[in-house]
Amino acid sequence: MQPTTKIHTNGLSFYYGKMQVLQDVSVELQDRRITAITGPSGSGKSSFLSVLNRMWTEIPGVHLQGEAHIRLGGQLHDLCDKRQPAQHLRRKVGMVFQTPNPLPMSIYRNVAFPLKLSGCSDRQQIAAQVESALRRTLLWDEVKDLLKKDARQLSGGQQQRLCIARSLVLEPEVLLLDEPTSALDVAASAGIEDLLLALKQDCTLVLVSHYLDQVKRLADKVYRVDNGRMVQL
Amino acid sequence: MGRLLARLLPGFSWCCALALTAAVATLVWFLLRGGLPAFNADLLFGGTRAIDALLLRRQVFDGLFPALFGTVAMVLLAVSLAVPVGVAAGIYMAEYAGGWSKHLLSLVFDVLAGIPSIVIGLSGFALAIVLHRSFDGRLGPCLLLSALALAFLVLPYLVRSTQTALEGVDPLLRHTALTLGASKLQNIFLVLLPNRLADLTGGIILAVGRCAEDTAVIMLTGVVASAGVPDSMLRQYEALPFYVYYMSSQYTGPEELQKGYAAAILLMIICSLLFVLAFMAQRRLKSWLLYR
Amino acid sequence: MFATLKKNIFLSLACLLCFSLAALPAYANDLDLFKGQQGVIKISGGTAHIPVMKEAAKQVMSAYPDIRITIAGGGSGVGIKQVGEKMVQIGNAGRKATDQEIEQYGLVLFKWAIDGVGAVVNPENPVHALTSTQLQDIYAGKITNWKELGGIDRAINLYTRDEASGTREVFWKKALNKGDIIASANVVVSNGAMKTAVANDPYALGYVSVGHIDASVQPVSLDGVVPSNETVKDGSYPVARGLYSITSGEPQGAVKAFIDFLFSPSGQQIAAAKGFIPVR
Amino acid sequence: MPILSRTLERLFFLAAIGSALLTAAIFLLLCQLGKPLFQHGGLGTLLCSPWNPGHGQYGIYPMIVGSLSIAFLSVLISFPFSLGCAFFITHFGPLALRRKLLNLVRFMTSIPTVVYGFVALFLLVPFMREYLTGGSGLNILTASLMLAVLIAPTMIIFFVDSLQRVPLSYRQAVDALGGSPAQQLLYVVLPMAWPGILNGLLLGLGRAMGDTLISLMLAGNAVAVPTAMTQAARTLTAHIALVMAADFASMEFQSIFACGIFLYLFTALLIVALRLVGRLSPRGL
Repeated sequence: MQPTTKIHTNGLSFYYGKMQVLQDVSVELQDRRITAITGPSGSGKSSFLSVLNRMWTEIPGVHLQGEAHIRLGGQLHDLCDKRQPAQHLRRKVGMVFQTPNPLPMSIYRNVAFPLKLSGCSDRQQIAAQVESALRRTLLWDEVKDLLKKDARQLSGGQQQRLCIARSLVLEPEVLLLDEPTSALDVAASAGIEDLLLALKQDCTLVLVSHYLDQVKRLADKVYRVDNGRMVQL
Repeated sequence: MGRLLARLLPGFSWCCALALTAAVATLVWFLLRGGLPAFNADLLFGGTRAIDALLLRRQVFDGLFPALFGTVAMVLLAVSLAVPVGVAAGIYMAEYAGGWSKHLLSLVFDVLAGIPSIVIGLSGFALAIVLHRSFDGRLGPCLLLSALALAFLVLPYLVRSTQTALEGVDPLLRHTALTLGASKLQNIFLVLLPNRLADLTGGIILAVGRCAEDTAVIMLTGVVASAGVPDSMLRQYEALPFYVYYMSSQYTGPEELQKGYAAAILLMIICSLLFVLAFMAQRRLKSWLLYR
Repeated sequence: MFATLKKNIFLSLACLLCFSLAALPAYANDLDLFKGQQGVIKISGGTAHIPVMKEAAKQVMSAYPDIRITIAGGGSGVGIKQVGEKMVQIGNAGRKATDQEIEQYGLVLFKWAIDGVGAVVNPENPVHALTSTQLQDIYAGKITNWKELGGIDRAINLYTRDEASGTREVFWKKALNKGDIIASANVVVSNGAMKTAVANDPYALGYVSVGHIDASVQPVSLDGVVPSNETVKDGSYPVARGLYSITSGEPQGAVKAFIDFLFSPSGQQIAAAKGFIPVR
Repeated sequence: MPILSRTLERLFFLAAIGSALLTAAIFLLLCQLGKPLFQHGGLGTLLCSPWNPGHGQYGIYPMIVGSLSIAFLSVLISFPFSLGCAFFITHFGPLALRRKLLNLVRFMTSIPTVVYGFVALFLLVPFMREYLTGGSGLNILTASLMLAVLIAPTMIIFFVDSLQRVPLSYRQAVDALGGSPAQQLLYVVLPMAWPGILNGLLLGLGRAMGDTLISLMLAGNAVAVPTAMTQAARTLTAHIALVMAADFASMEFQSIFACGIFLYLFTALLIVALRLVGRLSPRGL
């Protein structure tokens, strides 16, 4: 595995109960690149993402075959091993969903939430990190006076940027994006796309999307999933 | 046949609805007519001064206060015993149990929910005998035993309401905190439970109501006709539902009967208030209240 | 007709008297028995005793809040068994405990009042007299209609007590001469409940402690003798019994004080006020 | 932190397993305390012989008959009635009234059982005595009527739930074909919703069987085997309450454990039946 390789799988198969969702997937994802994954809906794109942050362990009936590794902080982690704790890994592998999913709490608390989870209690440090995350997602100027407001009152685009900010606050090395713009209008989508290009500087991005033009604009490398197999385009 | 039935059904259905309304209206009207005249200062405290009774300085003899006190004490005790266990078991059922063990456990809880309350009371009484024999007569039917039996009675409701509340959490929300690196427990306590607080509260309040109205369990486990305000959990006590039952069959004059009516009204008011509270909790109490 | 009226007036007067007596405060010196005592006295058993127990408890607990008295029913059988098993401190019984019970549990019996058990009907019922044969036939299910007894054409609604009842036992032994009680009779759980049931049912026949008889029910004379305190006292009404309070072993402390209180002038006055014949 | 979380998780597990084990423990306790009775006369005698302590008979047959007849009669009365109310809420009532009736039904679930019994004792019993059943008015029919009112809310709420779960598109299909609400109900909704309705029926039966206060206050508690609706009867639950108030270490007392065991087993079988009904329609209709 090359030092520039962030994620690497070899002969990976994904089973949901008896159903095989992914078959013999062997891919290499490079550091600080945007890798896009396309394919028809239900073909296993999201399942692939769930391997990368070990969310598959939370879904009853799922089991894996083959190899999958991720390099975090210079160390290799086995993604297929159910016994390893997932929390630490997930703090370094952020995820953004198709539908913006702010937690039912204030804007500030949403962004501070991951810090709270990881046991950080220094208020000043939290405030600084929240501000920096919101600045990175270009949200700070819009919400700096509304920090105590319920996050669910923001617009769809703002909510999605908030969710990205929430993932960024832990300074992840990898960011998984599951069709992050499909619930948004054109203007909001454009804003998110710009943001993703900027994030490429210090983050590995894995983008699931079925908008081919979006993939063309953003991706350095494209895979297509079809019938459970993944091929590079 | 089918056409005739189709003709008759709407009319029949109207009749049923009217009959039901009439039944409830009659019930309420009859109770109010019989019991309202008894609603005065003496109803609760008899001849004792209210302030003395409330501060437990003096016993109340001809009032409902001891029964009311007994009911409240018993319900509080029972619910504080049942809620931690019920919620914990509900969390286990929703978040940890799986496969055959989940099926088996939920079958057992269904059976427990279905056991007649008098059988629970009987078991409580049997337990009292065993305790009585093994602890040299110091333990017997008492407030604590009633509360234990009642806690057991409402346990399955609490388990079920916690379980369904947790299982009803939107999958996206369920996974959100996990993708941010939350542990399972952090997810349960920081996201899932607060998000379902309204349902949980509603379930608990309904359990309180169930405790307050039950008569069968307590009549086997320590309620008596006359006891005064209990000064310890190991005492026998009076309770409103038992008072209503007792008065219905052995009032000695119109005045006592009127008190029976009044006690029935009082009990109904308590239970309906709890019910309305549960109703409102399930609708209004939004989880964000707790995040501010 | 005239006789009924007179009886009713008499009964009402008796009731009035009872109420006024009940309102009288206890003799202060009788309550001194409880000086320095504290603790819990659990009482259960005989339901005829309950009014007396309640009044006594009220007086004692008012004067000495450190003493707590709880009162439950259940019937004489329960009282005897529970005091024997030491689940209560005082078990009440409307019958004498059997020798076997006394021996098995080491019971000590205190008879503080005399009572009778009388058949009662609803005040609307014109039938006011029965012979013991008639009564036995009714309870055996041979006579089932009031018409056969000179009343209206309605079925007799028979009420009886559960097996633990001392009242039932005494009535069964002395009034029914150990004859059968038909299984289809309605069962009620206490003297109070019996009185209430008969008072509410115009076609009822039941039996109740004489002390519980008031204007709401009509006593039925048995072989020409009306059950009342007078006839029980002079022995002309045969269905009589003692009211017992029973302890397991010699009573101590507050329990002893309570038993002594029952025998004191105040206690005896309560018994009389509640319609029983005091022993002193 | 891991220690704390492991402790908590272990506590969740203990709570669940403990509650389940206690449920089983109840059964064992009942069996243990009722054991002398089984040895004495055998289970068959116990279940089939009459109650006559004077002659050494401690059978609970009359109470079984009493319990079953009161429970089934009340379900029989309550079922069509509850179905009618449920139809009102889902199909026939004016929209403004539907919600109100449903709320009334929900409110009824909060009325204490003893209050139902209390009112019936002073209202229904004299009425039955004078106009319908004769006798004392304390009989199977009176208790069943009141029990029918008591279990109606349970059944109605369940029925409404299962009627409303029939997909809207099916119902709209009937509307589009010009069918009346009653036809829609009869030909589409009922055939699809019947497992849910059966479920509600069984739940109602369970409640009726397990209720103590109504039958204790209204059924007359006679120990004879009832042969008609107008006769007094004693239920298993009332028998427990009556004898419990009565004795301690005797055969009478032990017989109530037989009642407890019978009720427990009945409940368990009913729950299993409910599970099987649930299997009838895996989609949960």
